[in-house]
Amino acid sequence: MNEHAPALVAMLPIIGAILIMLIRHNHLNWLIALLSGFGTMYYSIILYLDARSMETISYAMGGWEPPVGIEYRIDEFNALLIALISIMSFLILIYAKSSLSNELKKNKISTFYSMYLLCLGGLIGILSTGDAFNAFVFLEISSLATYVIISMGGDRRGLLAAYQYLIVGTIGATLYVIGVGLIFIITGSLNLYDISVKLGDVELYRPLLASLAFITVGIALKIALFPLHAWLPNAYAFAPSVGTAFLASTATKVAIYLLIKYLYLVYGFDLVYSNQIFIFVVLSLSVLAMFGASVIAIFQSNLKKLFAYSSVAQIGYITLGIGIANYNGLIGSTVHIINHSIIKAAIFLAIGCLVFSSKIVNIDQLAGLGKKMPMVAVCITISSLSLIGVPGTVGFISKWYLVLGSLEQGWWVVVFALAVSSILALIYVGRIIELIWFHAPVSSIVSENKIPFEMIAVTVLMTIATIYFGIDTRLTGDLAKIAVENVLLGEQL
Amino acid sequence: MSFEIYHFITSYNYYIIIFLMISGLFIVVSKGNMVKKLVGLALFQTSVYILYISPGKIVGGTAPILADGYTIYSSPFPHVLILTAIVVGIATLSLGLSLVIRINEEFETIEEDELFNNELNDE
Amino acid sequence: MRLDLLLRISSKIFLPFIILFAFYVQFHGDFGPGGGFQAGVIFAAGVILYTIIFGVKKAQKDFPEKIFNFMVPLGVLIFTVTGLISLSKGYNFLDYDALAHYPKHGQHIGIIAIELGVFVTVIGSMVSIFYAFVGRGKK
Amino acid sequence: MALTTLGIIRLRNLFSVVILSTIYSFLMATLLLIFDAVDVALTEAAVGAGISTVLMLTVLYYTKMNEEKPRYRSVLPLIICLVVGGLLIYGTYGLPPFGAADTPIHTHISVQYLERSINETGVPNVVTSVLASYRGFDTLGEVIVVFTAAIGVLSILKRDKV
Repeated sequence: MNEHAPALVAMLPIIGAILIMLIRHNHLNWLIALLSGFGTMYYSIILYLDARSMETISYAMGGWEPPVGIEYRIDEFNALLIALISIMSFLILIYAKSSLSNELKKNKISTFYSMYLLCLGGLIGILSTGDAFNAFVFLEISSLATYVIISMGGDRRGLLAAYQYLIVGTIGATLYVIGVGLIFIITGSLNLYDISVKLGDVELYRPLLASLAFITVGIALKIALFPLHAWLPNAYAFAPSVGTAFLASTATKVAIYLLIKYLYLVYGFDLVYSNQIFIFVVLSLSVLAMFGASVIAIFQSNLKKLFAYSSVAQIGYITLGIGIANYNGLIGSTVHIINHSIIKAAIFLAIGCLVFSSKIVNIDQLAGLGKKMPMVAVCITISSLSLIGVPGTVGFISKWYLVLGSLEQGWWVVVFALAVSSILALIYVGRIIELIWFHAPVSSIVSENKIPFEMIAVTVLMTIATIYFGIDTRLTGDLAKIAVENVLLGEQL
Repeated sequence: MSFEIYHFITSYNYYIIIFLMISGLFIVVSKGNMVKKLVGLALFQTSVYILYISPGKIVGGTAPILADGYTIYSSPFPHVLILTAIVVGIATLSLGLSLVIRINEEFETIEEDELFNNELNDE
Repeated sequence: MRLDLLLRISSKIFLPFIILFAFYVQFHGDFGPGGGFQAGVIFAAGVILYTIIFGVKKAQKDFPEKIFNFMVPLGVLIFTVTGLISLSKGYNFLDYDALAHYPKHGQHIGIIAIELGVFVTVIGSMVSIFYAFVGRGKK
Repeated sequence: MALTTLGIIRLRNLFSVVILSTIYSFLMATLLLIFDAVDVALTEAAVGAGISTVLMLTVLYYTKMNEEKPRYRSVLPLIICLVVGGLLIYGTYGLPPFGAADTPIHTHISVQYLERSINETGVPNVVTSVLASYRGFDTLGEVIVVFTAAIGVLSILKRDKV
């Protein structure tokens, strides 16, 4: 079955989702979700190993050769991300059971698992597809599932957040479709590889640029690139904790990959980066995101919202690397996609533990947490530190590459911006750490439930990962190097 | 100049699309009523259909159902894509409308101005 | 009241034709316009018409909600299983050539199978969504 | 069509807006028919004018019929629309004229579909064969979208069992 791994990776979660809805059994649904999550993880790792040993894997859906049929195209880069998000979502699934039964109504749990798996399947579909329109379809699958997940948070404002995201997400997807439509009119093809070949000898420069703009803006809405980020903080704040952790560690990363894919593999380095305006816009928006969102984060009182704004800022780092667009910059982006995914999962899982045990949602409730729940407090502290980029944590590695990249280009302003935004991050993280360790416990907060072992275990595991990958950079750094060298910059090097 | 006029006349389909698309988008971004916003969203999506379908038309061609006596067919490819797009559109619309029902129940209004000012931004 | 009666009778007469038309669109999709999705929507429209005229209670008695809720995942299951069958025979996912000895024959079976899947899911979804909308009730 | 769109923008009565959008859908279906997209026209008529109208009217039954006057007017939406519109005009300028047969859409993959469909799948309606076979995976995605939406709507609207 291994040669069918590209199809299986995307289909296993979806089959799991279908089975959950067919059976709707209260105890079985977690098991089914876990099984299909495990299967996905297993095949995604096989897929990555395959991608390493072969060149590019092309899988023809329905047996029709591309570009006539739909092609799944796996290279070292997207295989890496597929493996990343399926491992993350499997771990979060282990964590999910107790957290969900605490936060959701009983009859909604099976729907949640189903949506979770559908979202996962959709994201993997976006990563692996080599077809522009197929990417749109899977984008919509994951988006619709996301809207439902957000609306399930229990807080009635979750409905507003879901609605807001639905409008924004649909506009984004429609803009993307317009962009794809323009390409389709000038090339007659939807296969991304085929398009990239054909674009070379297209004389119609204007539709090409317009399609680039539409696709970039459409995806930027999904990425929540500043200033198009308005939906993200609310969405993260009001989704169930498990949902937040899942979305924060996977969804935006996939959208970023889609953007990278278009910029590098479809339009091509030369077209995109000969356009000074484009680089300027991407860079300035990234820098703005790093500042703006961090400043807003400083003034947040809701814990989840704070880290959601910090996500917007961190996305700025990733797009910054895309804008820098040299070897080190891109490695910085890639490593940061992986690292930020781990960091945010750790943080939101830890917050999920807090919600589980004592319904903590605001920052001032954290006071004295270090004495009451030392484990969780340590996890939050470490992963927040890694958000700032303290040496010895993963956050440092990605920033290091970004600094290297911008130095190579001679962009001192960008280096300066990186430093300042780290200081800003220090302010909001510092406030949290101070409250946790140096304040007397608030007596009104009572811990109701003992946190189950598996929730703590997964949270601790993620936290350890943020340190481990910060010290031992071989794994993430090397994988990112391979991905960037072989896929993105293949022709330049 | 004559080229421009020629171009304008031969590409009138695009100008229809652009007008409809912009109107739809305008409703979505400017109106505060949630139902109306969704109607606008549907218009916006629908106008994209013509963007795909109209270039697939060949003058003198016929629908892409193979039959004797016809040799020119309009392109079936965009039709397939738009079928999928319509389905995605109705799925989004129904999900959005169901959220509107719930929002109306919980907050007793569906005007965005009131809701977002009161609920989401003051904390 | 008389208008109401007129509606009731005419819709009762029309309903079988709508359903019949749905099946026509479903199975004639190979030759004329139509296919699983359109057929499903038309079928669902029939049920919706029935609900509008006769009220939610009677409609849910005659067309129980549970069936439609069950049809939603069932159709997708039919679709994916078709794909998995070709997978299990060593072909690519959704390669209908695997379904029979001759590729053309296999294609035919495959297309019918997945159109059926689409049909089932679409009826189930549309009617379920509609029932959920009208069944919510004013607060 | 343009008139119905303007009507939708101007009118505050949501019932009229919904009815106008139905008319819009019918006009759209007609237009699609002119463009030879029979399958799409059938679907648009059934979905846009049928199902979505019913759903919207149901929602209106629950909510208020009239849209309220916006409290403040902002130029931002207008600017966004003008930018998008400008970009579209910029982008579509120079695209192949309407109705031409030698454009990439016709010469690249569509031709293959038209030529191969009858031999490889035995289905004369090329739209069906592309939908179900050549691009069957898209259709699977589409069904999953419907599935997701239905489950989502059910979960959002089903009352919790107490």
